[in-house]
Amino acid sequence: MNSYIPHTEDEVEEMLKAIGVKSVNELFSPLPQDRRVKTMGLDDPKDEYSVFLKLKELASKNADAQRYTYFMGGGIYNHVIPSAVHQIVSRGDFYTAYTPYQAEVSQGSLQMMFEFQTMMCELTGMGISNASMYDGASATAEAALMAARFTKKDKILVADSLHPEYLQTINTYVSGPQLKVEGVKYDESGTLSIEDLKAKIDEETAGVIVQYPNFFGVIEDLKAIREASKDVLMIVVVNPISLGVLEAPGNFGADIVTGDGQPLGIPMNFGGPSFGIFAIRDDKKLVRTMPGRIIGETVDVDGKRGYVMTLQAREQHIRRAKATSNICSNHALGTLYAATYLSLVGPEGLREIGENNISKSHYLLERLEKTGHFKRKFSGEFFNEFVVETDLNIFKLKRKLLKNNIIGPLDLGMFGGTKSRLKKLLSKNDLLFCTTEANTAEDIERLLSVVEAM
Amino acid sequence: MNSYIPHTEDEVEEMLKAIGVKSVNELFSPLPQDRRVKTMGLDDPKDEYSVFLKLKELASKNADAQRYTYFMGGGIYNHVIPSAVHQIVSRGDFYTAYTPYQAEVSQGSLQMMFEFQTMMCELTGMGISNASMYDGASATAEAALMAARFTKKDKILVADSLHPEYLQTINTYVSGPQLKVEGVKYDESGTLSIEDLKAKIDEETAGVIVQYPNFFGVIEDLKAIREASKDVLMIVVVNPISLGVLEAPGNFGADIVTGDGQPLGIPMNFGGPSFGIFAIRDDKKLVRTMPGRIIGETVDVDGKRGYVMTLQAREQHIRRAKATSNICSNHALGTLYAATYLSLVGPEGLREIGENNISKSHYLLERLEKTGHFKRKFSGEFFNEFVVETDLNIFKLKRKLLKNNIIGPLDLGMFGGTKSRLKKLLSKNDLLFCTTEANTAEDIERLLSVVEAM
Amino acid sequence: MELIFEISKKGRRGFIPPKIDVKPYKINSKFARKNAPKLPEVTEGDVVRHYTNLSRLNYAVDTGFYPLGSCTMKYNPKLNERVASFPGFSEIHPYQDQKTIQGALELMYELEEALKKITGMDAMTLQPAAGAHGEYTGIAIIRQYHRSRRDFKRDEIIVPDSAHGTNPASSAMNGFKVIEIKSDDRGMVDVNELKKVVGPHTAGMMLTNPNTLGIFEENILEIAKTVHDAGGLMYYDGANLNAIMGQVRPGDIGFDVVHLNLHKTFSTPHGMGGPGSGPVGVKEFLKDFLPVPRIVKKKDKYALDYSSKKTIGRVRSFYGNFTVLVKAYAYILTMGEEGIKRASEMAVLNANYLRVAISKLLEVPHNSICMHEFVASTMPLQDKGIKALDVVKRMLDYGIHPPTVYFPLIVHEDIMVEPTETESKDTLDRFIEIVKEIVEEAKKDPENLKTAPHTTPVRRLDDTRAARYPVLRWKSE
Amino acid sequence: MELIFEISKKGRRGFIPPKIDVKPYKINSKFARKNAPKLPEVTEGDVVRHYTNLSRLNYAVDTGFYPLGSCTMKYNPKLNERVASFPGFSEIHPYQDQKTIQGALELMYELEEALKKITGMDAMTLQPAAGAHGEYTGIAIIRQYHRSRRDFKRDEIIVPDSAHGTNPASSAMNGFKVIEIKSDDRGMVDVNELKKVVGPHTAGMMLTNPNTLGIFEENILEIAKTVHDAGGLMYYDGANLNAIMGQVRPGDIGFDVVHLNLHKTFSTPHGMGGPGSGPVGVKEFLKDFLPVPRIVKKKDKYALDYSSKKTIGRVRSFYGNFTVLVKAYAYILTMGEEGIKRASEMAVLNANYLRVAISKLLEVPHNSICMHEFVASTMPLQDKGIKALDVVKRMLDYGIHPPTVYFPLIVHEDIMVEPTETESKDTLDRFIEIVKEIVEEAKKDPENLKTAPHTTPVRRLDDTRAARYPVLRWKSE
Ligand SMILES: Cc1ncc(COP(=O)(O)O)c(C=O)c1O
Ligand SMILES: Cc1ncc(COP(=O)(O)O)c(C=O)c1O
Repeated sequence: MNSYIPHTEDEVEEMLKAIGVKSVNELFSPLPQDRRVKTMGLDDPKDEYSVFLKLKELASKNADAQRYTYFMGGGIYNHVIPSAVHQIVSRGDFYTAYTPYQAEVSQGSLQMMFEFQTMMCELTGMGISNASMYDGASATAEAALMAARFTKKDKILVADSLHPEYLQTINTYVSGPQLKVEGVKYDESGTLSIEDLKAKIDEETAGVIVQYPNFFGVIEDLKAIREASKDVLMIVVVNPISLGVLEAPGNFGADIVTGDGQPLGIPMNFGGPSFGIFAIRDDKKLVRTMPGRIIGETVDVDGKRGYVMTLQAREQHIRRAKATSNICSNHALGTLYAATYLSLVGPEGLREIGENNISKSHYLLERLEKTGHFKRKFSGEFFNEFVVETDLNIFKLKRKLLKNNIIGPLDLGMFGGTKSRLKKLLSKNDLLFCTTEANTAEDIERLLSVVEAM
Repeated sequence: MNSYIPHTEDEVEEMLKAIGVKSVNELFSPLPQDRRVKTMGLDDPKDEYSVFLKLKELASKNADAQRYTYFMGGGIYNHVIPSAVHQIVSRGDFYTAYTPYQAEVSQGSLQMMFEFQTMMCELTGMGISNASMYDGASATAEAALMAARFTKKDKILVADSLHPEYLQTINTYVSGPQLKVEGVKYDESGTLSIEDLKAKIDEETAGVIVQYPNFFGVIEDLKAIREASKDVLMIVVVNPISLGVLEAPGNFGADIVTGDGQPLGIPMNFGGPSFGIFAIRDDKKLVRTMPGRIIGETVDVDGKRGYVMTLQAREQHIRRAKATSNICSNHALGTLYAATYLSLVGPEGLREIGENNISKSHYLLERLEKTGHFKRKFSGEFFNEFVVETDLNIFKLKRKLLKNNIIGPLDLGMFGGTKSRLKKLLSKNDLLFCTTEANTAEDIERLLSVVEAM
Repeated sequence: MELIFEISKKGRRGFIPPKIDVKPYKINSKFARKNAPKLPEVTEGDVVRHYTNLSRLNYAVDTGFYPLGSCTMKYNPKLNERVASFPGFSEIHPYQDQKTIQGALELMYELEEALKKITGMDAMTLQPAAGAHGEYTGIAIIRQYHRSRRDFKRDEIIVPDSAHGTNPASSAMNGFKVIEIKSDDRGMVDVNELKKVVGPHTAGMMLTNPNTLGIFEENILEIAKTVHDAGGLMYYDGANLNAIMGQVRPGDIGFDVVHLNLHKTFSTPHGMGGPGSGPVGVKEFLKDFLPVPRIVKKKDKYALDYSSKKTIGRVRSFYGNFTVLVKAYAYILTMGEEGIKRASEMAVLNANYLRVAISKLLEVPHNSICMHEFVASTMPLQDKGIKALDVVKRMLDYGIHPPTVYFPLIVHEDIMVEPTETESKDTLDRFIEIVKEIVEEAKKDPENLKTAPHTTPVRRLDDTRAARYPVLRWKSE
Repeated sequence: MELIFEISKKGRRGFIPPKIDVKPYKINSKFARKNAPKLPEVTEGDVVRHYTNLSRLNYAVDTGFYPLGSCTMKYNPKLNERVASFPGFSEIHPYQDQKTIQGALELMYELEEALKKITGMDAMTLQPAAGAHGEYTGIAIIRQYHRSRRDFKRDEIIVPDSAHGTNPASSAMNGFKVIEIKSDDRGMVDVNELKKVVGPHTAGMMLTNPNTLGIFEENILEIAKTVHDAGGLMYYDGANLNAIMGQVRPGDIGFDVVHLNLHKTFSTPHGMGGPGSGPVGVKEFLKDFLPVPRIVKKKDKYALDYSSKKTIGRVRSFYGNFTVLVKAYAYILTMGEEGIKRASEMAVLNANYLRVAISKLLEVPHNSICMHEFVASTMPLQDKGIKALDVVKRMLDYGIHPPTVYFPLIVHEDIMVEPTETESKDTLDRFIEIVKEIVEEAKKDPENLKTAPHTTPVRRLDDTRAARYPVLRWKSE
């Protein structure tokens, strides 16, 4: 018995007859019979409520944002999501639709994505946006490949202040075309060392990748970086929710902007799915080397405005081995989250949210410093995250916080085990605190009272 | 600032100019100015997240079925609701629609309600169903009024085993037309005393109201009741979810069937909203005295099948003081829950659910009796509820159960304070246990282990 | 579209219920069902597709403008839906131990407090399930009040002829005679007429204010005095409270009993016709007549109080449409003092803006300042054989929901327009444009109007046939 | 429809964010944004209406039949959506202390176990975000494998000409040369051709089986042996696993690496193009090359293990599309051993039923037993000037989504039909009826086909114009 498969036994019989075979098994005669599966060893089918209960139990073993307060960021953020976002994204008309290949019956998806592209351009200050990549890390890795492809050069400079998992992803992606990745140091302000950057740019350099705000929450000086890297592509990894208060990277001359869309209305989802942002300068040549689906405006035979997937000659289903990327399925549903989120918050709301984030983080830092147990690590201006060194036992601190239903801060020591350059650069006692508009003043007091009781 | 009201200040100015007044306040000049409100004393506006947090906190002060196991019934039941029900009922296309007065743009609502009416007829065995009343109690009270109206008689017999709140509602409703309500006793089986019924039927009797299964969970012998009450209307209050295993009241000759629709896919909702069932024999005269909206099939000018609200000449907007009821808004959304629920479970599923309920209740009774602390109160066959007398301290029992995240059983003593006849008939130590398919065998063991530890 | 029954196939399943994991019990065959109900046999996918596609045939607040007079089809905020679906609200049982439902009781208590402040009343019940149910409750309270004073002769309720049908119907259900009084030529209560009918038989008067024409009863204080002087009580049908909330309170202008429609004024969705919620507020002297249980606060604890002796009893089971109450409460918290006031202001501004524009295209019989709605008439198009119904059916082709028609009954060929505060000037301008085009078409091509709509999923439906040969359920051939 | 930007009005708000309840901080003006982004300024109601109405312009699994070859558009169960939205899954942070995410890790671990059983592989990663991402990962693993053996000359991946475009693209992204081999006249891998190209440069071969024509590669064992003997590895593109799951396992017929498309085979929704999820399974000897972190179980505890030295690294941040994984896991639990088997059986039954019927109406080039899909060609209509595109566009007028067209590239004017197991015979019969009517129309009124669709929200759109004069964002005039 199964509530997803409609076939009655009578129907199966009728259909077999129409096909001219005796049994369903006969249809599998092309298979190597001696390799047929006897049993896979899966469980018996379960009824809906049993599955519900089982998954409820698993979910209950996790600490979640409905029960805990988060002071943890580092790439995924606990923001307030307007209820209307949920109402829209849970419409089957959107989430059970396929890629809009049949444009005439997909105008809902296509127009939404066209609006999304416009919003991304507005946010980033860039001229062209695609309709999403998988996530921020893979989008950034694809940007590295694109930079090499476009410039026909093979060295990529990466700020050491980039999210370590982004760096790891870049490292994987460059191993196919065998590009060289070189790190650029940061200084005591926590921002990229212009000096080191200048020293490392050479003839072979395709581009430089910086994060804005960077992994430490510090806001990079894009103007200075642009000036120091005139002849290479500047690739900026953004936190999109900061762009209501931070100047758009496009206005500093960025060539490519990537980033993770999660802050724009998407739940934390244990890190996925969200979507990858990918935007570029408005440049006809550049766009031909861009990965991912792009939606364009056109007209129908009656002259009515409509939208289609366009510039497909870049893509794998046309260009195959010569495509700008292998990406096929993207993260379209994420663009719906972002489009509805940004429509709801608007320019004013986005600014207010940015100001809220930045005010909270500065207030928290001030209060933490006052306890005498925390010292600010970097002098640079920051957004909603900052690094502090602590003299407290981190293990004990985290345990106490957890007991008080608080998740975070992020222990930067945990990145020591990876191949990341952070290992060398950070001490074991560095903590990355994050605040968003979802943290109330009361939450901050609760955090502090735990700290003060230590 | 408000995210529901679109007017910008410029627009307000423009509109005032177009109207030809100087200020918005001028529009309120017809109001008695000396009575104008200075302040109502409400709070200041709140942002979305603050309201969210406040209501989350209120919700967290309640014990709910996601965290507790329920052995409580008595009119509202914790059943398993298929996920697909939620997907459909949360579509704004349904829940934000108005009453389908403009049939051409309401075929979704209308066809759904027509399907609902059909399902109600199939469940109850009746010929005609309306498109919902408020709830089971008011539907039953309206049935009493209808019976009096139809028969032009003024006495209503009500089984003492009817839900006490239904009786209270009937008592309120009959006070307008000043009908007489008389109780009919039940015997030790827990079912209506046929003898007492016969004794109480007289010339003035319009109808008799019985519940099936009744408030004690016991299944009334509708055949015997029908035979004993040939000349009056038989009104049967059903638990619709029992009708997959119990014979339909229509097949025993019921004239009116009412009941509460909550078990058909509607969350407990603290008792509301659900919807009231109202179905009658297929009788042209009877239908003219029926309350509530009814949907009928028809065709459009092109001969295409379509649906409309029909037989409106009975209703208040046409007939005003002479209408069959004052009901206007009904509980249409509840019919969508029921229509999707019944479509999903189908005849087989409904039977299985019924068998699950009845098996669980009998198993629980057997196990409770084995503990030596509980004695079955009524000998009659029961569905998913039953009454036991206990020698345990009820207060302590309930407290222990609560500590073990168990809600229920229902303490029948609590109905003593009302005007209900139950007061006389039940002892303080009577408990009404309920089981549904949502109670696992494990839940039952947990309940028993608490009992056994007492 | 096919009916769900028409795609059914024996043996298909749409849901697999939990297995019986205890000793199975077979019901006594005497009670056992012989033939299974012929419910649909379909897959989950069939159900989802069927009802998704049906839903797309609907017009809804979530799809467009709904200027339905008397219905206040304002936007239904999504926060409200979300909070109402918290398990702590939607999955609780009405008979749980009161200490396990303190949050629910607190919410109801606080909602009553807020509604008291908004209406100027002294006590509230949240039990009634809709507006008409509130009316029923309120009139029952009035009846009990008179009875409690042993004033048994008061068997009449006065109702203006412009009243909603539920007013006379609710009065009649309570055993009252309904005395209908004619409106004056401005659509208001004719105080002289009123004075003629009040007297020792008057139990009370039901009034909607602003009335169903959208006009504020300017003589309200005199009306109330007249009824009170005769020993009657004043009942406020709160369907139109959206016009005046935050501006003037029914409790301050002579009303003794009021019902509210949370599904109109307080933004809870209509759900294709329900559930609504119709709380009733009363003045202090009527408090004891309210239905039981009442929500009471003792120190910091909330409780259900069944103790009233004078109560009219119950009008339904349990405590009201609780999750609807949650939505209304969330709405009030969001709007606050300032938002509630602004809602009525913008609702009235919108209505007057439309009134002025529409009065240039159609007739507006009472064309002075209106409140949240106004009534226009298509009589100017009568010479082309055009009725109000034709005009509104044609609107469907433009993709908007038309206004209410043929209510109130005192204006010929009327359409009743209530834009609500949640609609923008752009939307109103588009509406005006549509009316203009239709009026022009009425002159140039009246046939096209009479045969409208042309582009809807079905075209004009045969109501007469539906009523004359009722087909009220599906039957297999 | 208007764009959301076109209904924007300065000053409108759609959401009020939390107020700043601590000391406000103003950002250093050096970094401060000068001009606000021109996002829409609209109310919540505007947003809901806009996107609700947009959504209604869409075709979706929830609205109808979707016989898209290669895409496996099966029904997306609602239970899966529900459980994935539990806060315990959707509102958890990837860097939380591992003891606070034991449920999440357990789920991922158990999902890996189940997928191993279904594919016959020995180890899994859930990190890849889609099918192509899985391919990328799998091919990277193959590359690392050869490199780890210091076998640096293997720089070729063999791909049949019927392969999906992602196969060559994923190979190329990994730095491989792509060797395309022609299919034989039955649409299968030509083993002789294969033998010609394998050799010391062969890193591996990518194969979809059943292939994109829906035909099971009968010579699979010989193919695998040929590649293996040459020192290459076999890659299984799992896009078509729905045809054979429970019948035969890629791991048992010679494949070393496999990716799955959870958004095809395991019923998770496509979301207009994503997110998907593309887990990769490998045989024991490749285990250490999998991306980090891996999910490991120690006693009763689950942990993230970053320790592998040979790993290809990461292909994205964090651990994969977790909530998609939750849905797939719920699906596997619901279906169980028996359900998974029945799914492939009914998928194949449906495809063959359609194949036989369609072969009487159009040409089916490889008209023998197919698996879950088959390819037909509209070449018989060519003399009327009808192309496959015309046929599928005409289907839109019948209210169904057409099959895939112009893929695979090896059949002319092809349409590729995959009904999936969740569609009923009634639906298939209706599809056959539609094809029949269209074929008849092609003879009688070919013009009507060429100008189709006629009844969709927009009609045939000008792709050439879109590409030639790209308008990729909205701009205010
Ligand atoms: C003026 C007036 N009174 C009463 C009602 C009845 O309210 P309900 O439909 O909630 O019963 C309405 C509803 O349309 C109304 O407009
Ligand atoms: C055969 C085949 N391989 C690979 C893919 C790529 O999968 P995805 O779109 O998830 O990247 C597809 C998807 O359409 C496919 O059909």
